[in-house]
Amino acid sequence: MIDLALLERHGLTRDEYDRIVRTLGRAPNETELGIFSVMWSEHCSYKSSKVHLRRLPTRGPRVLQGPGENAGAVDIGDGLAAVFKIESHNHPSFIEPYQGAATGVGGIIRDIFTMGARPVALLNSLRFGPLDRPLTRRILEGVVAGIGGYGNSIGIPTIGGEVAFEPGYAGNPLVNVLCLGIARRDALVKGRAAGEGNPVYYVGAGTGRDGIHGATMASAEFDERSAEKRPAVQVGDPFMEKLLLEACLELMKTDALVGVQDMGAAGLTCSTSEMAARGGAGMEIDVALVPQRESGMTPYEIMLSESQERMLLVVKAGREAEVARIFEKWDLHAVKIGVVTGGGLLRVKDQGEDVAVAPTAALVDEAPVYERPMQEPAYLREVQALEPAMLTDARPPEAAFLALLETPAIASKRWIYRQYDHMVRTNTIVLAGMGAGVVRVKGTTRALAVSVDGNGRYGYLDPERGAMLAVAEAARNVACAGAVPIGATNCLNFGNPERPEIMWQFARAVDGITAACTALGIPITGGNVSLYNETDGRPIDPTPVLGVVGLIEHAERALGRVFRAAGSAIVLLGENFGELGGSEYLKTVQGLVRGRPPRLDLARARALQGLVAALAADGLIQSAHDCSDGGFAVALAECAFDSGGVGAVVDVAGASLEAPYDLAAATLFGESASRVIVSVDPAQLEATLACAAAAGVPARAIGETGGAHLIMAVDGVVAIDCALAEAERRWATGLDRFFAGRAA
Amino acid sequence: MKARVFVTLKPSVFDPQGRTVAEALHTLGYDAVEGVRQGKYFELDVRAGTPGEARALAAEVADKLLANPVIESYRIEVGEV
Amino acid sequence: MKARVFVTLKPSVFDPQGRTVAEALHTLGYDAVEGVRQGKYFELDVRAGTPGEARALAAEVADKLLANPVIESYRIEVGEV
Amino acid sequence: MRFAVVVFPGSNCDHDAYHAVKHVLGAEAAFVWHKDTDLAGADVVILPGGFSHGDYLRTGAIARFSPVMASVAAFAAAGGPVIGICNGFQILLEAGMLPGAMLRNRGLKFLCEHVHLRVERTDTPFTALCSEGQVLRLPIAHGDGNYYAAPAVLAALEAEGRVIFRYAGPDGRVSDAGNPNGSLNNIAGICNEARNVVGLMPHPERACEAALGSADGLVVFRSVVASLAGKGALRAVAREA
Ligand SMILES: Nc1ncnc2c1ncn2[C@@H]1O[C@H](COP(=O)(O)OP(=O)(O)O)[C@@H](O)[C@H]1O
Ligand SMILES: [Mg+2]
Repeated sequence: MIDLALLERHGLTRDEYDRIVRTLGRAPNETELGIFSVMWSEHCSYKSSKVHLRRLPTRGPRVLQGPGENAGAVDIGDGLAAVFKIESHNHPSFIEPYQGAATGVGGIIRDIFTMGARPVALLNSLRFGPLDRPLTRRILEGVVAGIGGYGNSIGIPTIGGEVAFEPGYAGNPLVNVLCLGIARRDALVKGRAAGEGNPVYYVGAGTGRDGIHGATMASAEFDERSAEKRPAVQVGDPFMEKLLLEACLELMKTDALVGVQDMGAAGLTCSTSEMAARGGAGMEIDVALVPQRESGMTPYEIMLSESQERMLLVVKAGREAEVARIFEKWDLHAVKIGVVTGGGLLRVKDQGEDVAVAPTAALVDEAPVYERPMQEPAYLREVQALEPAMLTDARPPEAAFLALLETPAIASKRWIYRQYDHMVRTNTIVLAGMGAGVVRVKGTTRALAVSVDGNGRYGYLDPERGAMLAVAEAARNVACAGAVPIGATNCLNFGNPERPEIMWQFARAVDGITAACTALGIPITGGNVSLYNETDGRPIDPTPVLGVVGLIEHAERALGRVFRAAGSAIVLLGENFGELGGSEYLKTVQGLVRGRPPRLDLARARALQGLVAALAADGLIQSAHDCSDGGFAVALAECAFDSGGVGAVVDVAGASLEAPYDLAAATLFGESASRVIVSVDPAQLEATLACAAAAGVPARAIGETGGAHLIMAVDGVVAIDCALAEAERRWATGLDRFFAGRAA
Repeated sequence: MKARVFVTLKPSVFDPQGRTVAEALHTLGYDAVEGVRQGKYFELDVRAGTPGEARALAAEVADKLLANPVIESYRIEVGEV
Repeated sequence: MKARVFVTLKPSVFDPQGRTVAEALHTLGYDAVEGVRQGKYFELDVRAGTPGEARALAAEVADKLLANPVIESYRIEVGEV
Repeated sequence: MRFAVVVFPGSNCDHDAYHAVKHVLGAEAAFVWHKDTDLAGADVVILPGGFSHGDYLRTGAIARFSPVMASVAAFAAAGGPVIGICNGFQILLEAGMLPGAMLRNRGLKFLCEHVHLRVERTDTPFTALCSEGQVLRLPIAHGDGNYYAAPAVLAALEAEGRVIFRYAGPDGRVSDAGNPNGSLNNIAGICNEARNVVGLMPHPERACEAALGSADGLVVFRSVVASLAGKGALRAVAREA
């Protein structure tokens, strides 16, 4: 009996149920109800976000694969493609930090190698509550260990990432993971089923009851099973995935494969129906043939299980022996569970008896799409107002500077990235912590730079601008590595879309990404939406995270943030407006989350991004680092950290154009966008400045590297003069100090 | 006093380590080992007046630290081996 | 039949995990836990005629695979818990 | 000169070792699958890093039973040079081809970073071109690199000069501060009695090109080439094995 309570447990509305009945021309049985419920869930159908995502710019001359497949792909020359995507594993990481993060890594890696690409790098974007809470520390330790545990084991370097700490994430941490792979452009594999009669194979781990959508489970027949028996937590098995990865890539070198898709969310249901729908085909499988690691599983459970490390393959009929041989070599079983059929039906059998039949188009393409109501949140006006009188902490700039250096958001992330193998595969040419992650592409002269960025505080204060700034920052970071941005992926982390304020934030963020990506010429090739990030009615800050991939023509020209030698000229590119709104300074020093985030002139951002990449490509500059959290002062200090003791002496022009704030604070800690600090051999200074002028980017030589101090003057008045060693100690231990015990 | 805590994955939680060990044993010809589950084992030296007290203390630290209640359960034995 | 194998580091081998757990417990105020040693615990499902047979099989696989004699020793129990 | 790089299920530095010897060093290289018993006419065998069998149970514990290991042992017994890097070292320990065992790092965390090693002995095929006391900057990437051996074994290793690499500071001074994982006597690498089997936790194959942050590891591979070139006879023996 299907009643309202059952629908509710499946997360379906009455209207949606009626739609299912209309589609089928009859009432669904429970297995079918389960199948529809997961396919029409927010997670699989994007029903709240779809109308907005359509606005994103997805085209570009290099785009080989835009949104819609397992991952996006862009052309990087030499017949190769960069394949990449970002995904969230927020909720699972809160429930079980280690396994949640680990299986998140496993999932995104599968998305990449299903495209026929060898995964070559991982990045992560993390958000937690304040670190002084024991729960936050426990979650952080688990998440970092889980990311490392999976990535290190499977042998894909984690080359970069970002992490922030804000109260809004205390009950809902964010774990977003990006994976980058490289494929031959003519050998990209699609998640598509085609060719009537072609066999459908199941490979990888056995199916268990893990991950079956807890809330959608219970029904009259299932009641006797306790929740204990069906935990939502999945345990990652990186060893299994390593075998799967190698076996699949080996199979892809033959031409026996028609299509492949991993079993991620909604497992077998999603992979069968999506593959069939993409190929305009049907599919017939028998769940009795599915390898199971628990006894007595029902068809419902088998179809909805989200057990990890499983893949669905469609193979050309007649090539079965090759498949068997390759998977046997890797001690894996490839099991034929069905065939591709004509027509457009997904037909699920259990020992030959039909247990569910539904049109794949109805499951995939005809899922509901909502234009949910939107409304500007009432809080915005209030928090955007920032008056100089609100800044009550009169700490001198040097004290504020040191406080910023050791705040966890800014402090060195070494405690995190040293737990990640960031060198395996011997491609990492800008080591972790030194800027954007950069991996060379063996067999070519090229390298790829990747950065993930986002700022939830900016998103909270102005979702549209926050999203634009996230795009610009990620692009600037890869430009600072010497790369030209060629593609982007995005992970949109928001609260409950059924609330008009959240939907408004979401729509504005998409507008911001659209505007920025269009202006900067960076197509979006895919991404992920994570909604319902709320605990006890408190939504997270709107957090769009952008991953930008950039291309470096000559790998040896790749740059890091760090000064190379004493005696170099320091040049500030871009213009400082002394904008304090939303800054780390306001938060850490003044205890304020207020104002509007910095303005972003997209034309200037584009000019700067092009200039920095060109200066690097021409070998004119020695290092480049962008000004972001903590503003100019922190960025300059970061250029000196890890340099082996190369300090700096600079004098910058005062800037406090917005309001009469403390001039030194606004100049040094304001976070105006589109600024980059570069170091230059004095012999190249003139040429560098000339290039900047030609590109229309303001540029000023502001000082030089060297000495054992960081000395920063504003309009000739020294505001900060501190020993580099002391500043670096504060920065280097800012995270570690929260974790008891020895790190080594 | 000695308290011993055995921490195991809950029955329905997948145990990749146990599975891998079982497969290795099969490769080595030990087919009579049909299944393996791997867990953790802690020996605690506790200052306690009675076995009951030792058990209570062990249960408390197991709840708090030794076991992850989301995926694991535990069992306690008190006394010398 | 069930055979349970407990693998522990030999007393003379420093146990970094046990020490860390003990330190964490002291930080949490559990000073009555004076020492912790961490080991591994295996539950084997074995096909065996008698408990003695099961024990012999478990000992063989422990010697061969489950324990590393350079650093570890093991103990076996047979039968249901 | 031909290097065999053994591939276990879960090896993940196999391609790195292959790249280093083939594309940087310019030698021949071939992968050998762990189920094979033929070492493909190798002059040198590399057991690469990674997570063989997921490092489940214990690092290297399952891999040592791979069919290829009998051939590796025979090759070593005949004097052929064998190097185990990271997981490869752990496999050699589990296989009993080198003494001792690995415990978890004392900080219990996986660590990936550059460390400094002091070369203690140059009388192995893999350190022949080093100078004694030379400091190499190589990356580590492991969670179980805390070397342990029973007191008598440790004493013998030291007495016989079989400690080949020790963790040290940049100046070559051996101290606890330079010890990333708690290894006894700061041991980072050792050899067998015959000195032809070497195991080390740091990754020389990741440090063969300046672009990767250090080229200090190349000397390890160049050494074995030089020592084999100087020992035509050894090579013939090795071929027969
Ligand atoms: N979670 C993380 N994982 C890996 N690397 C990280 C992580 N967080 C930060 N990093 C690294 O630390 C460095 C500084 O990070 P961040 O302050 O976000 O840089 P930026 O300000 O240039 O965006 C970067 O090289 C980054 O890749
Ligand atoms: Mg950043």
